[in-house]
Parts: sequence; C-alpha cells; structure tokens
Amino acid sequence: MKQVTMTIDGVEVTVEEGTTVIQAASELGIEIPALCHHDAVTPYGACRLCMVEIIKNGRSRLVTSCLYPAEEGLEVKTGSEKVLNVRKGVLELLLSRCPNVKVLQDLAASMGITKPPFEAENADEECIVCGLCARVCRDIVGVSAISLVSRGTHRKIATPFEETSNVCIGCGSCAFLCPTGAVKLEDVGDKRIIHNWKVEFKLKQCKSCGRYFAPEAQLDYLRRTLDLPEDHFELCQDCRVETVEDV
Amino acid sequence: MNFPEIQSKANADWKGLWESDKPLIMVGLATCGRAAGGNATMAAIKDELAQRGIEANVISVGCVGMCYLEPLVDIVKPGRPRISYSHITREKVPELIEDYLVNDNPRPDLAVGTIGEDSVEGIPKFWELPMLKPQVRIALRNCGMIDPENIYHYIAQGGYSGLTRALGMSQEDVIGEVEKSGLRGRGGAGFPTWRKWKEANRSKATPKFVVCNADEGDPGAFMDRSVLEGDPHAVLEGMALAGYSIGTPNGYIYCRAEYPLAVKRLNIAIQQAKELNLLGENIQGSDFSFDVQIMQGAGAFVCGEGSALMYSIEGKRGMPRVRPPRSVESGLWGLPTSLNNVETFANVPSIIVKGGDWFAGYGTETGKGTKTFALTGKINRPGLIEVPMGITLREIVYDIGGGIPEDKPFKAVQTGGPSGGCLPADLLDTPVDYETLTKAGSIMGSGGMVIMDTDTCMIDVARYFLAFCVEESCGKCVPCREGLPLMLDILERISQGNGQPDDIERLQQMGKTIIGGALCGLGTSAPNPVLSSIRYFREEWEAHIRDKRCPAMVCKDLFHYEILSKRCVACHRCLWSCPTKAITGHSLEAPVINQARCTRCGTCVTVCPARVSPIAKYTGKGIATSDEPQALEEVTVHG
Amino acid sequence: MDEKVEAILGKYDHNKRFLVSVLQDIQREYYYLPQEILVDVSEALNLPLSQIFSVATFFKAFSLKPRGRHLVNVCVGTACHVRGATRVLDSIEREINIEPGETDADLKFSLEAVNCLGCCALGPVMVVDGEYHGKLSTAKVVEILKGCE
Amino acid sequence: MGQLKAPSELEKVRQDILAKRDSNRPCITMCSGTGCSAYGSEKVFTNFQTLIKEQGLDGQIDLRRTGCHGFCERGVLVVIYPDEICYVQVQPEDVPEIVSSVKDGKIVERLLYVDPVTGDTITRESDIPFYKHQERTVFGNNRRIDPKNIEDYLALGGYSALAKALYQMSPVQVLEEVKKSNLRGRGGGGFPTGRKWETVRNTPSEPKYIIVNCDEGDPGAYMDRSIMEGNPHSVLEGLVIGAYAIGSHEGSIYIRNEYPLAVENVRIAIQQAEDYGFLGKDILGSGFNFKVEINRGGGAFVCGESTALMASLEGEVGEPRAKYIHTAESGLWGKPSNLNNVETFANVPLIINDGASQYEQVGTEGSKGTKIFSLVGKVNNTGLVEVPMGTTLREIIYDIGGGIREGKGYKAVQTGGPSGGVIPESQLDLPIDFDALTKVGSMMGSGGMIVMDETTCMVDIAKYFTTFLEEESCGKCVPCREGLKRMREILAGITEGRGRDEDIATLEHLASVMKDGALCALGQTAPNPVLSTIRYFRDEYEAHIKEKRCPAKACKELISFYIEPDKCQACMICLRNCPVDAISGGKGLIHVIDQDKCTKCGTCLDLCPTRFAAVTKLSGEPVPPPPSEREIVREKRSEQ
Repeated sequence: MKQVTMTIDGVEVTVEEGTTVIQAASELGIEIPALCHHDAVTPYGACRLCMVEIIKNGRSRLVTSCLYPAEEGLEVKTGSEKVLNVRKGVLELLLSRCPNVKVLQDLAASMGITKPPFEAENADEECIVCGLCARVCRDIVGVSAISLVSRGTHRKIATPFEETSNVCIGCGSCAFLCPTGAVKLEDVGDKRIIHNWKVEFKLKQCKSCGRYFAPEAQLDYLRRTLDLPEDHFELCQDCRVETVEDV
Repeated sequence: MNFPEIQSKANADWKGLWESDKPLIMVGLATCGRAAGGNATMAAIKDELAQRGIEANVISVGCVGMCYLEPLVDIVKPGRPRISYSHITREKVPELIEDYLVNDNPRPDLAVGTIGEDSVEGIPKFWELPMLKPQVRIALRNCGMIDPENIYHYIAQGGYSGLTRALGMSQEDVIGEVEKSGLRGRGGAGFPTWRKWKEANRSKATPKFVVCNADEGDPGAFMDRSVLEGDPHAVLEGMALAGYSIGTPNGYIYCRAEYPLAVKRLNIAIQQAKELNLLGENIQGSDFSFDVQIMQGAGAFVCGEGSALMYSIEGKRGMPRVRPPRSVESGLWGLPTSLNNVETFANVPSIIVKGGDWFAGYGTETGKGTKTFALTGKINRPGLIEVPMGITLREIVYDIGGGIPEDKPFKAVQTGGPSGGCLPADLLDTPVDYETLTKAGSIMGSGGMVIMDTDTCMIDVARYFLAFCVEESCGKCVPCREGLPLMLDILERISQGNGQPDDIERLQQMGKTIIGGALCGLGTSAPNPVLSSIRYFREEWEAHIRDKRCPAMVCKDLFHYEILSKRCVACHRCLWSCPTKAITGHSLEAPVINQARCTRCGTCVTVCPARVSPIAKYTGKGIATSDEPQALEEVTVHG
Repeated sequence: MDEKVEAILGKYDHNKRFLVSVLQDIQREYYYLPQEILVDVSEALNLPLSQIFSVATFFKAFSLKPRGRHLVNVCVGTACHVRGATRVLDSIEREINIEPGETDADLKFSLEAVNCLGCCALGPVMVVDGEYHGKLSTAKVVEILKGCE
Repeated sequence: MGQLKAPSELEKVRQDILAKRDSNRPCITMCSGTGCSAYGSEKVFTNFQTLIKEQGLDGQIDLRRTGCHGFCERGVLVVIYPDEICYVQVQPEDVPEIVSSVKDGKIVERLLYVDPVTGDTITRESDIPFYKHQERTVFGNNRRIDPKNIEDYLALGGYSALAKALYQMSPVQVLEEVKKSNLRGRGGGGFPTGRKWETVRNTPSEPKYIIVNCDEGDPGAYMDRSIMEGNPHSVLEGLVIGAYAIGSHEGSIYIRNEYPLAVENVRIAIQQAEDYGFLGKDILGSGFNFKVEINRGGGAFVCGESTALMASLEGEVGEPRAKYIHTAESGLWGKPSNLNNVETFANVPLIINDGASQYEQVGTEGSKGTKIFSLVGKVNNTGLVEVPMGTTLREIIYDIGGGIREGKGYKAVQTGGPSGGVIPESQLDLPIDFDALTKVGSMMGSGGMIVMDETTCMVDIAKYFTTFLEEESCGKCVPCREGLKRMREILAGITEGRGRDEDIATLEHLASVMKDGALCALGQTAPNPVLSTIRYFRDEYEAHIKEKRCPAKACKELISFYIEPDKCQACMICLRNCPVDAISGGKGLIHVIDQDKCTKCGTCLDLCPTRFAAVTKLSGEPVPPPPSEREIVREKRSEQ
C-alpha cells in the first residue's frame, strides 16, 4: 500500500495511506486525547477532543485527527494555542455535563480546569453521548440493539421505545468500550444485567467447573454467526483449554 | 462432401447463427467457467427461456481467458453487437433475460464489453478493454468464440484450410513456411519447431511419429488445457500439418488424466474430423493419411520431459534417458518422433494460412509470434493471456493484469514453474522472450506466470517449488534424487528459524552441482527457483537465517499473533472459533493468545470484525511476550 | 401486516432509503407513528428497529404519541417572533393548556411550534388542521381555537 | 401530447400555445401562493369561476391562478391583464364588482393600492414602489404563470434553454458558461456553482447524483418555497441542464414536508415535464436520460447541510459528517454528488439563454446577478423582493419596503438566518453582496431579511436564535450540543434579570470554541447572532446586565405594564379582557394592574383604545404605587 510522509509536532512519520492522523501520532508515541474514538469502530468525530491544527499549502485549519487521513507533506500541530482552546472549551462543557466522571475530571485537571464552569443539569449524568456503544453494537457486534435517539440536547442512547431490547445479546461490548463507565453492567449469580438497556440474560454454566461464564444469548449468536457445533459451549473459556494438549 | 462444400456449409451455419432473428446466447463452459457455476447458469438460461417461451440459440463456448469474470455469458440480439456479460450466476439469469431479451435494456452495469462493429451506449468495446488491448490472439484465436464441440464453427473461422492448403504444397514448402515464421517450441526450451520437423523428415527410418505433449505439469499453468478445451481442432490440424511435413500417419496426444474435459473434447473433435475426412485415410482425397490417438498420463510431472513421456506412451516407467540420440532420431519405439506441445501445434495452422512472414511480424529478433501465459497469484485480473513476444513484464502485470490487489507493492514474478525462477521489481521492464528470461535466471517455460506481492515469502516460494520437484523426481539419477532433498532440508530449517550462517553458500554450491550433474531437464532446472531467489532476495534469506525474521510473515515459526487489548471490543469471536483453543480470556475481557498452542492458522484474523484489527502480527526474536511488542516489527492486519 | 402499511411500503417498493417518506405517509395515515407498525416496517424493510426509532425521534415532524383531532402548528420563525409570536404561543398554551409537542388529555388538540411556515409576511402565523391564519393577535387566537370542535 | 423529439418540435408547441391565446382578451390573474391562500384566495378564486360561468363569460375573460407575486403583505392580490391593473387585499365579496368592471373595461378604485408614504393611488402593478425598484429576472415569471400548467411556462419560452444546451452546447461548454457567469450558490455558502459542477464532473466514479436543496430551514426566508410553488419548471429546467453538464442521470429534490403546496406543484410539474419529454429517457430526442424523484424532509434545520441532507436521503438520521472528502467527490452513497439550492437552479436557464456575458452585467464584482430576499418584520411592505446584487439595505428597506411600520425607528436588520447576524443603522448604505455581508459579521444566507425596530430587543433576538439552534442541533458534536445549551442559559439569565458581569466574556469564549470546534457549518456559524449583537449592541447587553433594564421593553421579566391614572378612562375593556384578572377597578373607577398577578401577555396594551393610550410598559424603573380610592373619585368628578 502507498506510503505517505508527514510531520507531527515537528517529527517526521511515514505511514500507510489511509491511516488517520491520530493513528500516525500514536505511532510516534504522541497520544491525542479522544473519547468517542476506538480503533475497532469507524471514526465518528463527535467529541472534538482530538482536534489538531493542520497546515496545508500554507493554510492552517483545525480538524479531528480521528477522521483526517494522513497526507503527503502534511504538517500537524497537536498542541497549538488554537487546539488547546478548543480542547479546553470542550472539556469544560463535558465536565459541566458530567461533573463526577473520573476520566473527565482527570483530563480537565490536565488542562488546568479545577471545577466545572457551568452547573450540571443532573450531577449523576455519566453519558457523554459519544455513541461508541451504539456504533460498536451496530457495526462490530452486528445486532443494532441500541441507537442514538432524538436530537440536540435531548440526544441520548436507548433501545427502541426505551423498552427491553429483544435483540441485545448481552455481550457487553457497549460497556467494554464506554469511556465513562456510563453503561451499567453486572453479573450476579447466573444472571447478567445491563441496566441501561433494561435487559437481563441467563448466563451459561460450565459443565466442568460450574462457573457462569457467558450469556447464553451471546453464545447462541456466536454459534449462528460463526456456525459452530451445538455443543461448542459446554465448557467455559478456561476448562475447554484443558481438553487440548499443548502443541 | 469436398472441402469447399464443407466450408460453405460451415459458413452458412455460422451466418445462420449470427444473423438469425433469434437471439444467440453463448455460455463459457471451459473448466474455469464450470468451476464458477457455468453449468448452473446454462441450465437456468434454458429454463428461463422455456418458461417465457423465448426462442434462442444457446451454445457453450470455451475460455476467453478472463477467469476472474466467470461465469461469462455472451448475448447476440438481432441487430445488436455481441455483448459479453460477466459474473452471470444462476440468480442473475432471470433479470438479465427479462431486461435485455424482453425489455431491450442491455444492462451496461452487468456488461464487460461489446464484440463486433456497432457499439452500445455505456458499454466499452471488448477488445479495447485494458486487459485485452495489448493482447494478440493466435493460439487462442477461437477460444471462447466458438463451440469447441462443433467442427463447423472451427471451419467457419478458416479452420482446416491450412491443412487443405498444405496438401497442395510440398513437405519442404510447408516446413519452409514454419521456418520463416521462426516458431519455437512453446513447451519451455524453445527449440525451433521447423528444425525438429526437418530432421524427422530427413531421417530414413519409418514409421515416424508426431506426438503432442499435453502433459501440462507446471502447477499454476493451464493454457494447454484451455486450448484443448476451447479449440481442439486447432491442435489436431497443427498435428496433421506436422504429420504431413515429416510424412507420417501416426499422431499421439499425451494428455494429463487431470484434464477429463480436454480429453472428452479431443475425442469428439477427432470423431468429427474423421467424419468429414479431415483426418483419417486419404485426407480430402489426397494420398496423405493421418490419425490421432489419445494417451492419458498418470500424473507425473517428469513425463513432461520428452524421453520420459515417450517411455510412458510405450507403457514403460516414465523415466528420462540420456541423450543423444535425440528423439527426432530415436524417439517412440526408437523411431523418429517429432514432439511438440499443444500451443506450438495450435499456432501452425495460422502460419500456413497467413504465411510465416505474417507470424514473424510479431515478437522480437529471437522470439517470434506470441506466447500464452497463465497469469495468476496476487493479481487483480488473473486469467489466460496471449501477448506478442517482447512485451514487458510491467505491461503484463499492470496493463493486462490490472496490478496488485489493494495496491500492495509488487514483489516478484515467477515464470517457468518449478524449473523457472523469480524476477524482482527492478526487472519489471524486461521484455519477455526466451533469451532475456533465461539471462535473468528464469525461463519462459510453458507459460505459468505467478505474481507475488510483499505478503509472499520468497523462501517459502522456493521451498514450495523445491518440494514439488522432490515429489516429482523420477529418482533415476543421483544428483536429482539425493541432492534436491538435501537442499529441501536446508530450506526447511531456514524457514523454521534454524538456518546456519553458511546455508546460503551451501545451497548455491549444491545447486550448481545438480544443474551440472542431473540427467534430464527436470533435474537440471530444479534448483532455479532457489538460486534465482537467493540472487534477487538475498536480504530476505539473511533475515530468516540471521535475525530469525520472516519479513512477509509467512513462515509460521518466525512470526506470531497478539491481540492488542486497546483495539479489542471483547466480542470473543476469535476466542470461540480458534481451532486449537489457543485463545483464552473471560467475558468482558480482551482475550489473550497462548503462543505455545497457536498454530498461526489466522482464523482469529478472519473472524475479527473490528475496523482496525486488534490482532497484530509480530516477527523476529522468536515468540515475544506481549509486554514488549514495541521491540518488534508490527504489521497491522486490516480487517 | 396492516394493508395500509403494505400499500405505503409498496409505493416505495420496500426501499429502505425512503424510510423518511414512509414514516411521513404512515403518520399522515395514523396521525402518529404507532409502535407496532414501526415494528412491521422494520421487518418489511429489514432495517434494525433501533435505526427506525433513531430516525423517528430525530425528525421533528414525527410523533410517537397519538395526536389530537386538531393539530395546531404555531410558527415561531424569526419574522413571526419579532412580531410577537411568543405572546401568541403563550395565549394558545393558556387556552388549551398544553405545551408545544404535547397533546391534551381528551385528544382534542396537539400543539406544535414550527420553525417558520414560510408565510413570514403575515406573521404571526399559525396553521390549524392545514388552514393558515395570519396576522394573529392574542384575542384572534382564542377566537379561532374556540371555533374548533 | 407525445414526447418532443427535437427543438423544432418544442418551438412548434410554443407557437401553437401562443396562437391559442389572445393577448388582448382580458385575463384575471390571482396569486395562489401560500400567503394569499392564508387570506382566503381559494374562496376568491371559486367566486370568480362561478360568476364567470353564470354570466357566460368564459371565452371572453380568462381566469388564472398564479404563483406568489411576492407582495404578500397586501394579499389577496388580483391583477387584470392586458392593462395589468392591480387590486390588493381583495375579499371574496369584491369579486362581482371586479368582474363587471372588467366587462365594462372600468377600474375598481377602492381596491387599488394606496402608497402609505405618498398617499397616491396606483393602478399598474409594476408602478407600485414595492415592485418598481426590483429587478425580477428569476422571480418575475411567477405572477404570469399558472404553476400547475406547463403551457404557461412554455409560452414564456420555457425549456428553450434546455434545448439550447442539449443541441448547441457540449456539457463542458455548459459548465464553462456557468463558470463564466460567476453564479454563486444562493443557499448561503455562496460557493461558485460552476466550480462545484466541475469537481463533480471530473470525479471519475459513477453514477453521479444531482440534488435540489429545497429544505428551506432558515426561519424568515421563503423564496425557495415561492419559486417551487410558483414556477417549478424553472427549477426543473435548471436541474436538467445541470445534470447534463455534470453527466448525471439521477436526481432528487429534497423538499420540506412543511411545504405541501410546493410538493404538490413540483410533483405535477415533473409529471408534465415527463409527458413532454423534458425529463426521462432520450430528453428532447437528444439521447440524454435523466430521472428525478422527490424526497420530503422530516423537518430538521440541520438537513440543509449537505452531508446531513444526503444521510437522510439514504434513510439514515440526518447527521452531518466531517467533509474532509467533499460531497462533490463522495456524497450520496459515496458517489460524486452535486447539491444546489432552488434559487441557484432557477438562475441557470437565464444564464444559458442570455449567455454568461449578459448575466454578468448585473451585480457586483464578487457577486453576479440578482438575489431574492424575504423582506419581513417591522417594515411596511413585507414580501419577497428580488434586487441586483449590490443594492443597498436602505434602498431595500425604504424604497421597496416603504420604511418602518408605525413610524418607529429602525434598529437593525437580521440577515442570513440563524447563521447570520444583525446589521445596525450605521451600515444601512452597505451595498449587499456575499462578501460585504460577511465583512460586517453577518452573511447572505438564503436571503432572509428581518427588519427590527426600536421595540425589538437584541439580547432577546440573540436568545431566540440560540434557542432555535439548540433545538435544531443534531447533538452529535459536543461544542454545538453543549455550547448552545450553555449560551442559551446565559442569555436567558440576562433577559430575565440574572445577568452577571462576566457573561459577555463567557459568551465570547464559548463562541470561539464553537467556531473552531464544531463539526458542521451549523455549529461553526451558530455563535454569529450572539457575536454580532454583542458587536453592535453591547450597550443593550449591559443595560440588561447592570441595570436589569430592557431598553426595547421586550423582555417580560424586565418590564411591567402600567396604567397611567391620568389617561385611564375606566372603559373596562382591558379589565374584562385580562386573561388572568390582574386588573382591578370598575365602572368609573380607574383601572389598576396587580403586578403580582400580571403575566405580561400585553392584551391590555393591545386593547386599550389608541385615543386613550393609557397602558404603557416600564423597564428599569419602579412601578408607581396605585393611587388611593379617594383620589380616583375626585379625578372623575372634576372631569364632568
């Protein structure tokens, strides 16, 4: 694949065409903050934290590094005054929305923001509406149990009609990717509960050790998508291993 | 019927087919077409027509060579040019018939191109397509254009007029034409065809034999198969011409058992030719008689070698013998024999009809005419092509082949099969003919051309071909029987990460010895893949031996997979589908690969749904522990 | 499935890209988007229900709650605003005591505040059951609404 | 009517239509735009129909419904040809008188337009100042055409530009012509149309899409609606020419669902155009194919943004995406897509017919041609006006608009809708074009022009737009979603008397974050209304914040209604009509407003007879204590 060379904060880097600026930066060990971005999921450009300043044939411009593709001869500044102003402003807004979310507090602190400048509507709010959960559910897991609903300030993530989802498989990828811990998932005994989607799943029990190791719905989904044999999930992730000799 | 009458009938039939008020539908049903579901398509077409009560002529044709477009269906509608449609699977048939035959919408979105004078809006001209424009079709002239099971189709294209013309010429004149054409053996070595014939003609002993070598053993080459399947009469006519030139009624075709369709079509063709007295006793009233028998090989690569082939026709073990004497003096049953390969024969009729000078008009000083290649490997448009000698590899790879998939960098092209070699990117502008290829360390061979990108490991390729030769060696001579396995052992240990510093030199030494000492063509060329690989890709060999690295990440013992947790969504598809249960981890965790149990089968990579796959490949320093991957070279596998 | 819905879907030959139009037609038919019908649509168009819900809640024109017999659209476009649309809206709210987006208990009125009906020259404007009323005053509004049965 | 297969056939059809028509025969035309129908134009029309039938006048008097004339202020508008006699504010009951006057070739004086400024009566439509100062090249035909009848459009030379393009020009020539004309997108951005077309044309991928943006979301602008309703064929013609130029065979018209009449008329127009062979296969026999479909928007301002619009065309949520790859290269279904707004397309036939050099004559250096504005708000003659680029605001507001209502003072004009800004008196002589407006901190936008007088509060306006945008924000990106929310909170605070000194600075900080940080144009331009009001009316902000005073007396929480005792005639009107019974007093007793009960609905102010004008608004000053009972009585006696 075609290679392109560009400079990020003065350092030159060569990457495959199609790589995004944020990926290129991380190859240089420059970590650009981002909350709505995850390598596995198609970039979205919603949180605006990852904005960087690019200089292209003399003209400077702010772009989201999670979306902007690496270009030959591109000059990128990840910490210019303009960039920091936006990043700071965004963090102020996010912290004011969710004053009690650790990730945001830390990021804010690193930008010198000590307390939320605006009053929170609901101090317990943890969701920043980055949409990662909905996107991973639709694009990667492939069940589309949840989606972004309504718009503007009322925007939130929900199941259809905010009722119990009948397609959710309880895989928990939404919780796994959620940057703020807003997706509340817990395994209790033989049940997995995801409170946000009002769902409850029976966990499969391991024939050998008796541990409840994964939601039956998820295993069933995996069997269908990967077409695996009926009895493929009799043993848990650990016990199945003992059935094979090391090669 | 005399030949003129046959011809006029043929032309009439052909005209009737094309100028009939019924649509003409042609389905590509060579092996590649069938593999792509051509038979189902054919059936579906017949059903659909029946259901709708549409009258049409439906025929099956051979392979046009564009395997990547199969199944191919051509439709000729009255008053419209012939339109080629690609990927017409069973499901697509109804809509195509509905739209084009019923509603006269030519569906440019499904069409590849139009063949013939007029054009259709939105559809390019078939022969103007980038992959066809640089091609010149002589041996393949009829492939995909006619029904190979209908001799009249062949005759309508001017078939057998070469033979009938020759019957009015002296043997010397016929050989003279072939000499003028500069035609050389297409089987690999490139020995001038006319000289074989002249010598066989001169030699006093009788009976003499004409043998067609259709024992296409080179893995990844299939042009002989396509010619036999798509235009069997061209080969028969060529053989008859050879028979006439050297003066013998005896023809043999030695065909691989793996080519049942070719054998079937040859049988039909021979039958039809005999019925029209274009083969058999006193062809067209002349005193020249010629008959062809088909012998089926039993799948031994070595039998591609002349002497071995003839032994096996005689019913003996297919082992080469020392030469001289060459087979033109003492071949089959010790009698004068002219052995040529399929493509060589397929060229002859045109030479006789259009003249040797016409044929010599194509190609280079040393290599006249055209050559067919089976273009395969990491290429966008794999298939069968026929190009004038002297065309550059670049033109073949990029103009005709459409370049490398995903725009990956070109790494090497392998020609000549197990006897050939790999040429690197900086030789892309080499004009293709016998001498240049040999000079570059490969050979023309029968026409296999395998394209490789940066995901191909040259050591692995060399190992593959060497293993092939070890398999196929007849075991008669020591250098081949004993030497090749020793070389193979060294390659094995190199790809396992146990290479010794002097292995490269050792391999080169052994290679020279075998080339010098082996008995037949198989042995003397078997080291080529290794030697050319070392010649052009030495640093890759050293990476394997010195750093225990496989840059292409192919050699299973030299790379490993790891799951980067920050890229993982914990969907556990990989965990549960890993065939060796090498992936572990609990629900809501990013799984981990147990390197001891991982067999590098890559299943995890294929099932991972992530946009940027979290499963990274590492090579070098043996198996790394996941806490120090940055110490290693990482290649991200794009999901 | 309801043949009315089937007909609507047929009109757009079950093409999912016409989702918005489909929903509009359904709303015209039922005055809102009944849940069970959206479920049918999701099966018929083979679209995830979550996506349909997402679209249905995104666009203002759609209502997931039943609408009243009379739909009152008040223009709150700029031109109307500077000519006192806010006061008009207040008086409407007072009259039928529901807020924009709401429907009263006995399903008589639904009130919507629309960003510009494109009758800026007549502002303030409202549309009751498809009929335009221009140059409104608080008094005139009350009179019009009283006229609804 | 079969499909036309050659320009000659088109010309023939036109001749036939003209032949059928007698230009001397009186023709009653009536505006049937949404404005006039709101005044009951349908009733007027049916009255005409029945009357003409009853009196057996059909054949002698033609009757025609036309598109919007623009002078919505004075609807229902009726114009009698050939003399172009213009009647305004026509009521159904006026119809008989009009009909008989037409019969006897007389004029109904009382229905003629009277200039509020000069006071003289005007007969011919084009002499009315509102029209006189306009140059109605794009919009003018509306009033001559029955939008539901393609023949009217053909009669005026319709589709000749298409014929010319298809038969006398290559696609590239068409493209060059449009480039040469310097036509800029009328949707707001003002991007050169020709250049956009060129990019789409030169992007190798197929198919290419061309889309009409009729999702007119800008509150206060309705020119696209009026063109779509009044002259849909002019847009279709421009669309097909555009398609030919860029090599597209599929188009879509994205139109607001709130515009039912426009949807209906364009649907009919498409049908007719297909019947005549101006759309569909082998257009005018040229071999060029183009089909168009209608998509109705779901009512989301953000869908005016190209990427959001295309997303919703794909059946997705109308959410914008980053435009690092322009829609001209990868838009609808990832294919090259060209999006222009209604007015832009309507300009194209003119350019092709008269040639770019002709077109360029009108306008300024950077902006050629004319622009349609919806002149609304506190101005006497509201309606749609089309003027050459470069006309000054003063000309538009005073010459055409007839000045501010009720003799009040001009304060500002707001242009560019929610993405634009306000322009103060000091800029009244600004010759308006794309660049000039941007320079003064506003923008052209789609052409909304809302005039504001001294009673309009600028902080309230800023709050209005911010609230509007907060509702319309798709909510995808943080700066827009959260930023607008906070801005609105602050502005609400200011207008409700809770303003703090640092508020203005905070607003400016939020604005900078949104300008640089927001994902799409909606968010990036969202702060404009706030910034431009601060820029020009900072004192008004400060009055609110420091003195808790609303100079315009508009902010409810900062004003109180007060009945001046010496003016009150105790007429009981306000008392009876107060919706919350906040007014005490009675027959002969001076009325007093109970400030605690008062909801400030303003009914008392509206209803208090102007000759008394006893009700006033106070702001920033205490409400005088109610006079005691006794005084009231003495006051009363002394009057007799």
